Amino acid sequence: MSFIDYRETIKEGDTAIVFLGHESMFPVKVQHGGKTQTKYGVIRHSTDLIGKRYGSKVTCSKGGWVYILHPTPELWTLNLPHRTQILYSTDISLITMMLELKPGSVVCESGTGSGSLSHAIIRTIAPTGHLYTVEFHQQRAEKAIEEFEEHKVGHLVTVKNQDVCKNGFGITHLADAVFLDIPSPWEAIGHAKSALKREGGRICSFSPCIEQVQRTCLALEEHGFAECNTLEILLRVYNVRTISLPLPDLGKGTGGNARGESDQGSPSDQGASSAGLQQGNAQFKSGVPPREMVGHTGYLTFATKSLF
Amino acid sequence: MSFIDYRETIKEGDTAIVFLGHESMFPVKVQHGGKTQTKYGVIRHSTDLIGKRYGSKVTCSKGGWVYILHPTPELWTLNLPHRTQILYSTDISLITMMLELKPGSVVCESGTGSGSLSHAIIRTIAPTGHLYTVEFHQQRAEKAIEEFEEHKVGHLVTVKNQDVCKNGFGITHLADAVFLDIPSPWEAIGHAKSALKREGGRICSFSPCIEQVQRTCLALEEHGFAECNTLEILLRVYNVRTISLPLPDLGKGTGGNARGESDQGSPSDQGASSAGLQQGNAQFKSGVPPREMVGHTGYLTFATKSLF
Amino acid sequence: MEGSPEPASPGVIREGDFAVLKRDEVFKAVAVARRRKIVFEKQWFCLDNAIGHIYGTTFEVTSGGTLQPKNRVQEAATETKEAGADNRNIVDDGKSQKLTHDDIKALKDKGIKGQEIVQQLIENSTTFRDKTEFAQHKYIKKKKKKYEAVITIVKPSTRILSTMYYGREPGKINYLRYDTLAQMLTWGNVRAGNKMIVMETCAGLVLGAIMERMGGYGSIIQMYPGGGPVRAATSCFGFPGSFFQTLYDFPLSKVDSLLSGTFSLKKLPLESEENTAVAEESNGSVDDKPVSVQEADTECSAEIAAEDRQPEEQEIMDIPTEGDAFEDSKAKGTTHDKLKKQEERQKKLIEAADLLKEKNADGLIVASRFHPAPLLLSLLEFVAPSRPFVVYCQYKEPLVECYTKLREKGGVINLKLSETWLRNYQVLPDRSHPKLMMSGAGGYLLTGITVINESVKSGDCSEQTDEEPTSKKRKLQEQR
Amino acid sequence: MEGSPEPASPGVIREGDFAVLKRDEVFKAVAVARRRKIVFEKQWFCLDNAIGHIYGTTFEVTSGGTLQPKNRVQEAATETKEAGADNRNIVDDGKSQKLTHDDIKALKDKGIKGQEIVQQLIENSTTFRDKTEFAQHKYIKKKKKKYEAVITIVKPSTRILSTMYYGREPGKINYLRYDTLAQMLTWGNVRAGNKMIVMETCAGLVLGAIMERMGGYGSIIQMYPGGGPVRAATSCFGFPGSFFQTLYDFPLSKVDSLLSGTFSLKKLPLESEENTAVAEESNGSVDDKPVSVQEADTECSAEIAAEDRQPEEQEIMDIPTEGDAFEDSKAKGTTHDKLKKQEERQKKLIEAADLLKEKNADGLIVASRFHPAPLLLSLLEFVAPSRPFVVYCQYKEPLVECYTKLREKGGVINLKLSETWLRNYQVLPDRSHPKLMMSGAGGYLLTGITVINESVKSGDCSEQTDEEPTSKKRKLQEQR
Repeated sequence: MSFIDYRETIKEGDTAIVFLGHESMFPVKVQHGGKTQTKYGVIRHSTDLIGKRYGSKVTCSKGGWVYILHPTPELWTLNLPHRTQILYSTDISLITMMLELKPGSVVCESGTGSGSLSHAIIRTIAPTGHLYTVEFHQQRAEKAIEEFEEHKVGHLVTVKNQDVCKNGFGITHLADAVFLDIPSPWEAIGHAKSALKREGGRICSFSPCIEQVQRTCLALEEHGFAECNTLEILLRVYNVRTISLPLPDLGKGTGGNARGESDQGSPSDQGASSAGLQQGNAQFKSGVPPREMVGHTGYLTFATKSLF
Repeated sequence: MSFIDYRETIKEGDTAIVFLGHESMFPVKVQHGGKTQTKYGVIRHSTDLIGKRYGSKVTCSKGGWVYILHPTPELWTLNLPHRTQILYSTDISLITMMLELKPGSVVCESGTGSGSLSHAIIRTIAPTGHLYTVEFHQQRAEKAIEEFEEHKVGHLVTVKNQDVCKNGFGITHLADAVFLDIPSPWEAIGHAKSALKREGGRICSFSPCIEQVQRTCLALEEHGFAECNTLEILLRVYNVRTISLPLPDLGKGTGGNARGESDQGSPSDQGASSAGLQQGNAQFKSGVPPREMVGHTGYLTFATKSLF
Repeated sequence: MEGSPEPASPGVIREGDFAVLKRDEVFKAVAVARRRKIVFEKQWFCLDNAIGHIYGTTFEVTSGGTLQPKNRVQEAATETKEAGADNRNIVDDGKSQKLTHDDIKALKDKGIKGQEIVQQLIENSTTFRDKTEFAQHKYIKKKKKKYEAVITIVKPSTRILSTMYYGREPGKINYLRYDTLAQMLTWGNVRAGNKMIVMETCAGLVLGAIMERMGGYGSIIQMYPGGGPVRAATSCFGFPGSFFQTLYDFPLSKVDSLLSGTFSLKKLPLESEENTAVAEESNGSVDDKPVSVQEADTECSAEIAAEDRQPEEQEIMDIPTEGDAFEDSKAKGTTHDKLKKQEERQKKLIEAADLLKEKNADGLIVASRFHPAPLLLSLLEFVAPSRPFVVYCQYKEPLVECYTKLREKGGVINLKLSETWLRNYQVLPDRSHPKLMMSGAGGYLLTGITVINESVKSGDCSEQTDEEPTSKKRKLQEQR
Repeated sequence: MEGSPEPASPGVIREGDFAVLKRDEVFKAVAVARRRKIVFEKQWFCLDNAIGHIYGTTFEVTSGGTLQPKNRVQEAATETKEAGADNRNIVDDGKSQKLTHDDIKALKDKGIKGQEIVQQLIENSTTFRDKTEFAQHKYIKKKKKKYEAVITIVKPSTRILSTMYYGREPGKINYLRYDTLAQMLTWGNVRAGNKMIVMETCAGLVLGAIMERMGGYGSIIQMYPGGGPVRAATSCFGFPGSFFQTLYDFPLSKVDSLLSGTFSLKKLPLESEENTAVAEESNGSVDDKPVSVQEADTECSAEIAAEDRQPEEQEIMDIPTEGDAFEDSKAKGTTHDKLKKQEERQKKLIEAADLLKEKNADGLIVASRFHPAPLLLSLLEFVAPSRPFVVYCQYKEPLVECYTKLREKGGVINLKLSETWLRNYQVLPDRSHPKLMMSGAGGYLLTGITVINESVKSGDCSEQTDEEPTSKKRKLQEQR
């Protein structure tokens, strides 16, 4: 397994995803002799995992079963240990496309945070690109390096523990794209500009608050960035349900057999038309919106480094 | 006809709504001998309108027909002459409820603008409430007075032509609610406070820009307003359509009769299950979202005048 | 001008009032009574001390469960003096708070006020001073919420009650979000003087909202399924008795016979025993617990006792049960009274039937757990031409069906299927953004206007212009 | 590290390139050629002068249709000096502009630049000085847009082309909004080295986006209805020829026989004549004009001539017709070549069938005008276990059906039906707000993950936990 390459079977050292049921899963590091507790019982790595195909159903000791999934950046985002607020795949999707990332892209990122976006970037720019990611919190930077090695993408990423606002990204005129998720992005725009290639590139800043966006847009304009564009994306997930609505009792049986004209000469046949609905229930399938949903993650501001 | 009272039949002097078709309508002032051109031909007021019931189908001179509707504040909002940007019924609904308007409420409004909200307020506070509306543009104030008289609600409203930020609403400790739709609402918060009843009341400020909201919230806090709450409401209208999607030709007829097991021993019966769908089209009714919709009107900031 | 129907001094909390308790964004409707314990947000207290104060007053719950009016000025005390620049040096080891749970409990037991406890927590936090100013604010807010027991008593209103129900018991109101209710009232042109038909199974919330907007002027005919209308939420509004004089109700099960002209009083359920017998009928909602069923109100007064059988609702709505009502319906129980009530009820029922038979209602509002199509097709018969109607449904599909059937039948124009999308904002200096969670579902509405349907049964009742393509017609609004 | 597949100097506009013209938010894809007139936003011009400049350069269209690189510094000239406090004194009588249409035309004919014309309009407006500063800005912006003919030439990309198509020809891409496409690429885990199956009728836009993300590494099998795949949008990306070496296509009409094991080459349509014969088949989309059909690419090179028969598309996509392609496929027309091509095509078809038969694809992407259920149920057979799939549909109902059928059949987990909601903002000092118009419909997605389906035909393949109740599980995110 690797985060940039599918493998057929589970191997020692792999990070696999144990899928218990709808939106219930967790990652596991596969190790000879390792054991993992689930609510359905124990999974023994040597016998239950190693050598099995990804996508297999594994029966746990108590008889319940789980699926073992190949990791992807998207599954990782749902399962990674949170060291910070993280970016989710809905925002990540838009960031990746709007920064025009593709194999071979050189990208700068700050902060690394919990590595949610980093994994998605590395996936997209592999095998020939490179990610330079800067994290000012030392513990987090170290943990990120560790994870990238475990996930076999270490060769595609350079992690630096420094303050991007003071020290920048450590590269000059090399990057195709820069991503900022820091409290004061406006202080890093100059560094972002010098990290980007001479002929130009794209930048994205993610900020939860509109005041950060306002300052960042001003800084982008001052530094000569063009096509400044702020947007926001929200995911609305629908639950597929079978809905059954009772039909009201309007008294069809009781007195509707001998029907006369009603008082004011207006038509009364609609009683008959509604009679087309049987007493009982009306059933249908529906994709129903959730009662609660994520209403805001952050604003995404994109801009292009222009030539002049 | 009156904007606060339904009448059965159309009378001289009424403002009626001529409904041509989906979202196509216009208001008409009914006058003996009056004529109105429509794309379906002429409507002669004396013979086609006066004395007819509201809701009647009226055949125009070219043979096409229209419906004549009783005016409501909501129909007026869709048909009024625009002298300014106006508030639409989606925002108006929320404003009315969140300001807790009801019969008997005393309300202050600025600016009057094109009177879209004013009509809705008057409808809700009639017959015992009163609207004090302030408009700094003289022409608009005069036109509003005229319209209120025509719509027979003049006794429920006082229009003042002055600058609310300088001169306030002209009443003290009388209002249950204040509504502001002006460029600098924060400059009118003090006046709003003194217009509201001593024991308290509600305020709403409508602003298109977030910077206006920020200043207004600060001003509200400084003036001791509580429960400051900013929200936004958008309407998503669905078009009901019959959709027909073609079913793909996967080659059922050509070679599917003599089917063997497929290569890797994995099940191939799903071919059969999809065969349950007939060649041709799948039809269904759907409420489809519009390609374009109003994405922003303004932010609504509500607050309560508290006791201390 | 006529006098307002409100009592003389509406601002003062009085015994017998219906009031709403508020803590942050959480509400609870209560009847104001002396010497009665109330549980709200895990706090026990009595309302005795609140009586005589003005609505809108904020109280602190002291030890012993009494309420003390809180002075606004005390507030700003908890100030932060020092803040870190960022959080790079903060390592979360779970040991940053020196006060133990026992310490805190001891403070509470001593009767120390919540505000003081928060201050002590700050002083005993080893990391507080290193936190950024923003993180400090967040910390204080969180602790305040936990340790300060502060409630505000407000007057009930549609705004308050619809927010309360949507937040706490959405299943009881078919997940009708408050902004959707706001749309219904506006698009239904609900106002003083109207004759409205209402069919709702939203615990009486929609009825209450309509009554509030009509202010006692005009008339309302409430259609009800089963043994009687449910008005638990209606009672929370605390309307004056006069509001109920022109409120009628009519059983859904008699609609067809009324429309066909075979309606007769003899077949009507007048015995109150029937109410319990049909209670099961009301439990047809899909993914919801059974709704509460109460006695049909036997008098058109405010005797709207909410016999609530669910502990969940009990926790939130401390509505008095029988005998506690604040209006003049204390006398009851004698057979003479019972008989008199039945007579009155019968009289009112005839009046309701007569009102419907005139077929000149000024509007129809439907918001129920039933499939709306049969309701709409029948009840629209009672509405005058050129009047609005509004149908709410939690799901979109039934309203698509209503749309299709109404277009086939004719007699309505300007049909519009819609949904609103509501977003709340946090507006704070340098930290403004939409709230991180939002409601994903407020329900769907179908609105329209009745017209005279000249061409029933013939095919030419369709509109000349195709109604389907919408949008794009509204011009792009100018930017301000 | 391997070398990047991009050419050496990607920054320079060269003859034969595919480029995109941009004016404000409007795009147009063109092939860069000399001495060819292009119409864009009502302006005629040639691209000759752009060749040799760097992508991203902004040009002004001068009289005579030549392009002149625009110097950024000229910009800020149009400044406002005086502004009114509010608009109370402005009476709109339509007489505020002293320049007549004829005056303006005369200026243009004299070759006066747009910027100068705007300046003159301001000087001749009687009300400009009384307008508020904001209104002045609005005025200038409006006039600039009208009179300044400025275009930027940018390199094509998924971002640019998907925005362009959604803005101008959404019908051709089944109203797939660009952010929805972004979701598809991410949820499909599209990346270098994958073996992807694609079934799209989005003019080749989705295919192009996938090719861009795979960067020439791995393989793609495009399933197509009718006589051949449509790749008008794919050609606009200007991919190097190497990208097409591992792009395969396979006719949908042979999927069943491939699955049943009866697939044989003999029944395949190899004659290019068939392409036109089956063209009508492709025109089944609902509320859309017929999509363009082009020749199936007979060589796996970039010979993707867009034979576009619709004037509408012609206006926007100035793709070269046959013979103009920039790759080395100039030689054609001889019977020897034709034969050779047929052989190659046949070879590639066998390879495609073999790739599918391995049933180990790394993902499936569906975005078509067809009902997705039969496509999904069949094509998922070719996907390995533990791989993502993504299905796009313009409507929600067909995806609800897919969801239901897949749950019945088993072999997939983590099904999610979703829609994204995209909002653009205006961020300007003191005038920040969401854009006044937004897209109401970006389409719907169903995503999921394949697993080994052990229990086919038996009933116990359903998951242990009920998948239906969702939400609420994601914890409320902390506020920053």
